[in-house]
Amino acid sequence: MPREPLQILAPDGTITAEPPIGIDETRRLYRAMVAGRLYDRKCTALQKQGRLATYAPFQGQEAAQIGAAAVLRPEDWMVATYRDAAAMWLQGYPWLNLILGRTGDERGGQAPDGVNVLPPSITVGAHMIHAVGLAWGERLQGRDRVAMTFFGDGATSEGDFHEAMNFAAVYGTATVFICQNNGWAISLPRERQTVAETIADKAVGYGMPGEYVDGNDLFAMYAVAAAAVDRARRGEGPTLIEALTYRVGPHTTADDPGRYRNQAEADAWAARDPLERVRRYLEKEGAWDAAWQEAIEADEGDLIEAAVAEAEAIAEPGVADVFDFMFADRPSHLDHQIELLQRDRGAGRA
Amino acid sequence: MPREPLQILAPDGTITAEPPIGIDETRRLYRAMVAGRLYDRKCTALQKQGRLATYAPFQGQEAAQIGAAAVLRPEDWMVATYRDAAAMWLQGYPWLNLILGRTGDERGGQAPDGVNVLPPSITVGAHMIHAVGLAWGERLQGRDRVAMTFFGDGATSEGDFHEAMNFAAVYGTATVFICQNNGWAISLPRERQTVAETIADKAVGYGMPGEYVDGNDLFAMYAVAAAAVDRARRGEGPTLIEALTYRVGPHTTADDPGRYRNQAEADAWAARDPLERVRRYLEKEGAWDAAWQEAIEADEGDLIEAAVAEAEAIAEPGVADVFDFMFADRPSHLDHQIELLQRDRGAGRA
Amino acid sequence: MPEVTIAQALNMALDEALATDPTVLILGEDVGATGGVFRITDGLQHRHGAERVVDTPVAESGIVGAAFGLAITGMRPVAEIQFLGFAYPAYDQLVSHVSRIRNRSRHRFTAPLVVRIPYGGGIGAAEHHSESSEAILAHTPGLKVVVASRPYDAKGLLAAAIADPDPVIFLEPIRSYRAVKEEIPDQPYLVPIGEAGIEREGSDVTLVGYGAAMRDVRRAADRLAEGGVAAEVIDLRTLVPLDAATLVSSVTKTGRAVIVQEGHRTAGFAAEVVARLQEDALYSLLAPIERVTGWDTVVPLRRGEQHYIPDADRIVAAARRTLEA
Amino acid sequence: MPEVTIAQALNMALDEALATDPTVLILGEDVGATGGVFRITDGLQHRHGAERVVDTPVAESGIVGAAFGLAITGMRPVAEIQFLGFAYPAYDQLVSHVSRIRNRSRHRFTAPLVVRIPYGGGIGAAEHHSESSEAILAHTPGLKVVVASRPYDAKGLLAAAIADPDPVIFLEPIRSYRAVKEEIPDQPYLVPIGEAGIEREGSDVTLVGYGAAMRDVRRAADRLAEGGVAAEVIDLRTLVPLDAATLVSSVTKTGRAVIVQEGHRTAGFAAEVVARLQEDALYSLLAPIERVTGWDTVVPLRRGEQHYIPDADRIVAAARRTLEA
Ligand SMILES: Cc1ncc(C[n+]2csc(CCOP(=O)(O)OP(=O)(O)O)c2C)c(N)n1
Ligand SMILES: Cc1ncc(C[n+]2csc(CCOP(=O)(O)OP(=O)(O)O)c2C)c(N)n1
Ligand SMILES: [Mg+2]
Ligand SMILES: [Mg+2]
Repeated sequence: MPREPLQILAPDGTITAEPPIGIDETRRLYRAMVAGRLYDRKCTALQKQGRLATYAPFQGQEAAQIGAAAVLRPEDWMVATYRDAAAMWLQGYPWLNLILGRTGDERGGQAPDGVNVLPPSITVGAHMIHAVGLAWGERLQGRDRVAMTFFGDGATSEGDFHEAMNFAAVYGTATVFICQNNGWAISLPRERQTVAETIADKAVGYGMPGEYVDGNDLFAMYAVAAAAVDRARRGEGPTLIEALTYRVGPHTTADDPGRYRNQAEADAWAARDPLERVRRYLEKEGAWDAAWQEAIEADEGDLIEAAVAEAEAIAEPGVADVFDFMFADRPSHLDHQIELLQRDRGAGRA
Repeated sequence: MPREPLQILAPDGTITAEPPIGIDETRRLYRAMVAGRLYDRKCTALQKQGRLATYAPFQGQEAAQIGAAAVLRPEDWMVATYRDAAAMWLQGYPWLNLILGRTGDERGGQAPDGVNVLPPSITVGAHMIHAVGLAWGERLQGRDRVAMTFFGDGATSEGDFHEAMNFAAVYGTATVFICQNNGWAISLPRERQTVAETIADKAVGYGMPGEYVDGNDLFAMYAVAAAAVDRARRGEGPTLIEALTYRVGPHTTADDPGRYRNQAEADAWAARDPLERVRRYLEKEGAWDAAWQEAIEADEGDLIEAAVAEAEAIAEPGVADVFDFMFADRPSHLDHQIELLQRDRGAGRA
Repeated sequence: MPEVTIAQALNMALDEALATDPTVLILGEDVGATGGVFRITDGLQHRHGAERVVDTPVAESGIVGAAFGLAITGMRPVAEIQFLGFAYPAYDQLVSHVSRIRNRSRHRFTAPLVVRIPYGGGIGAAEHHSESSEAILAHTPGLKVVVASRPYDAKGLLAAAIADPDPVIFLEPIRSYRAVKEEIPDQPYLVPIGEAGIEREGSDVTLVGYGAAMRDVRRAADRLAEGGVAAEVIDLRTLVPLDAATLVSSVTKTGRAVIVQEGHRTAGFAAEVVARLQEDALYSLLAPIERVTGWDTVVPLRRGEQHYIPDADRIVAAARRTLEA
Repeated sequence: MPEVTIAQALNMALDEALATDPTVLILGEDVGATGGVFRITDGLQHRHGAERVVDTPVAESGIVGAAFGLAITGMRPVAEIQFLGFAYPAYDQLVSHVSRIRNRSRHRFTAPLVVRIPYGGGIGAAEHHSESSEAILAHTPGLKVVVASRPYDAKGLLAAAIADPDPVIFLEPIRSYRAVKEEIPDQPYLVPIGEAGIEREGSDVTLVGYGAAMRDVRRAADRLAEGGVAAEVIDLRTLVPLDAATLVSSVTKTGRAVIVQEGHRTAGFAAEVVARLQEDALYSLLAPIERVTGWDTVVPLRRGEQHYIPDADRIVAAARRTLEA
């Protein structure tokens, strides 16, 4: 296992190896990272105004998410968490759905047809095995779709991580495991989550390749994820990728990181900002200027604003929204329960 | 990770390194292995006669169990499985209890005072974390007791194995994990349980030492277990030991291995019998003869017969045996349920 | 029509499903070469291949979680958990994901899978091998819970479960696997989920049971008949969705009911049946509804099992009490 | 006597236990420096040290399994699971081991541990954060299940749970944590496990609830009183062992009962209360016992929660029905 994470793009914007993508694609992904950052800021602000339920910011993790998600085909599967909005969005999950979900509305969970992204996993750990079953099912049906799953350092302690890794390796499914090691699981630092040297090391016990990558480096993430996805698609099995990154913000808007970590650490990581790194690179390459930055921020910001407006305009869910999605056809016991509810409500109003 | 399991005593009875124990101790442990073998045969026979419930034979695994258990102090903890009677017995769990348990009687689960051996775990996987909590609790109370847990190759696939290994490593508990890799988990061969090269490799992901040992070699087992227990007792944390062995008999008396494995494999392993190996060594050392063999078989056999007789003489459990061990004091709802049972039984007889 | 056991009927249903629907796949511990510890999948791997009848590592959460992913892609996985006592590690997958993905995604993703689980005591097995914790599954919204008690239903209900667009927990009564026999069609057929079966009509008292307990319920009904009491016998067959209409109309007629459940008493499924009946048929009740249940104890091992498992004696005693009230 | 919230009362109980009993130890996710997501363990690690208030990896089965081993050695672990929706991965440890070791070893080994779990909805939280699956725990023999609804009981019951020689599941109503206040002694005291509390006497109808629902039960009783109906209000406080005697004597007096439970309806704990009451008080019943419950649906998210959670309106409506029957 390498002890230094793979890096292609240094924090100062210089490259130490050939980038896996050209300038156009880099600009596209930079723009996606910017969009993610804007979304993150917007949601944090909305939550403060009480317009969203608790929100989990991902500032600092944009390169890990965008770099990995960028290598997927549109029909590939993604199974991610509450902190992976940028990855999900790049794979086709609309801002509208993400925001609607955060207002506390099940309708956010309905990905558009053709977008094979599961609703974000709120439980920690259980979802990775789903990506194993998905890839397995695709193979059985003769399709070469890959399933990529995102999770945190904390999630690697759950028993379900272990079962997912083992099943993926035993059946050789086309599953790519992306662990965003952002240093913390709420208040528990990575060193007390596990005493393994790296999370990538955990692949050894499953006979699976494990990659250790600078998760704030868009190019390194892209390169490693692309190789893993290619292997997976060729039928050569799963890969674990540890993206070393940092959660710059609080765990959620309800969290106070001051209770458990010192600001210096967060500041140090802010200096390794994944967006700024790509910006410097693009600027050096003559492919970035302030006007473009302003333009993409305006355009992406407008799209997010529009999604917020649309989400907030959606009518309150009714009783049918509670009962009518449990089964394909509403069974007799739920009919009965709707009657009971209506009887109570009738009486209450009367 | 070494790819060849550590061996000290070769199948032909010659040694390739200094044995960890002298002739007297070797004779004592050989005798324990013989006792285990006799118990195993007896139970298999009793089960055929319908006098025991399903029984899980451990023939072939005696060295792994006796070699590991032998290094413990009397007050150390053991948390083992349905297939680990030899280890449990050596740690002080009486044949009587083991047999009683196999007749289907909860009273078998009551270890004598001072014997810190939990009743055999029937669920696969859940018990290893108990050995973590036990060792942790001892340390918190200022005692240097070690907790040794036994489990199979199959158990390593359960999520609870993962959580136990991680907790042990994170808290540095004095837990020694003994995996008897006996080649099979019912009908699933080791290669399809996990594609890791060895089970010992699984230690890497927890930052824990992993040892790969010839489990049919009493000396190697003893040496590796002793080192692990010493480390643990010194407060240097847990160890995973993979004992490479083989389940010569069926999974249980209800199993038909002919359905899933070929006899040649079992025969090959029978030639690596752990008892015969020590016998040859002792014979070479002039410390074994047929008369002694006969004598220990007679003596150990008598003890087992006596335990069987005692177990079978114990009166059938009554209603109190069902209700009175759920809580320290029987709560009102169980009083009520006993009344209901007695009312039904009274009416039934009337 | 061949006379078959429940075990054989289940094997037939699985065989037919594999033969007719290429998306059906069986996965579980030892389901392949051995055919499962109860031999329910006997011969299926041989006939349909190791890609479709898949042995898994020993990891129940993994089995159900993988089946969940498979189902979302359009497969129809039929997972086997070896015993109900080993389903608990998979409970989180069931309650948090399998039962909810349809609701969470507003019908966009669905999990049409079946989890087959042998349950119940009476064979003198080791601890954890005699569980009847169906109430826990019935208390989990989004799961259908089916329990067959006889070969005809076993085959037809399992076929219906596999065809169902939603997740179905299919509980198999261990001690009836080979003890109950009847002639059943060797062609495919369905028994609808959600319908109780009235096995025997009667006017004096309604006996309600399901699964393994049905043998004792039938015995009790025979004994009551010998004493001149006409018991109506209802086999619930499906716990969720519960066929309340059939129950209510029977008890409205008889005025008396005994609910038999092997599971632990407190908050067991019998309590639900009682609650439902008193809601909709209180004024017809001539006596308190009796619950004949297992106790709030660990299921005793072989030597003590008879103190726990409801038997015909206890059912008869309870029925007589309703008649004497 | 200080006026405190439930959250503060729990913190006091834990603080006192740590101060007086060296075997007490707290473990769970984020219980240390942050004081838990609900700040129930706030300040405790600082006061009692990181050896006694221990942050764990994110692994619920590991937390409960480790607590189990700790308890066997003589420690008194108090484990925290962050939300009831995250307790499912630990359910196997609870049902297969924690609840059974005493029986399995015939009193030789015991597990005197407490698992504290915030539960219930009403705060517009994300999915899995609003569960009320107490029925599942109540259906697990060998566990005691306690649910406090007010600060006085919260402190005294938690102290009793820690002192109890057997495993206790201690459920904490999330939406009442800071909403219910009262004056409580700042000295240690116990509220006995297994005793319901009659909060208010009344002769017309018995309202039974527990935990978070009690606020709505109290509101409903007030509204009924305004309409001239004298409701008797019972807070179960302990689900297992259930204080059936108090329930039966109340309903024998009033002849009418409404049981309120936020959990899903089918096979929920209210069904047990109904079953028990109709067994022992059928002939006193003047109307069907009403269950006011959550539904057999996923608990809706923030925008739809009001369709799910029983509120005072529904309780009043149910009580009126029993009076009009
Ligand atoms: C099964 C489960 N246990 C606990 C939680 C509460 N919880 C939410 S996020 C979190 C920490 C997860 O850390 P990590 O996996 O590193 O992801 P991150 O939040 O850092 O992105 C915890 C404990 C949960 N959601 N699910
Ligand atoms: C949680 C759980 N799942 C399944 C079983 C059924 N079962 C009993 S033994 C066994 C195989 C275990 O294999 P291994 O761990 O290698 O131990 P061995 O039997 O070979 O000693 C299985 C699947 C169980 N007892 N517990
Ligand atoms: Mg993290
Ligand atoms: Mg094995």
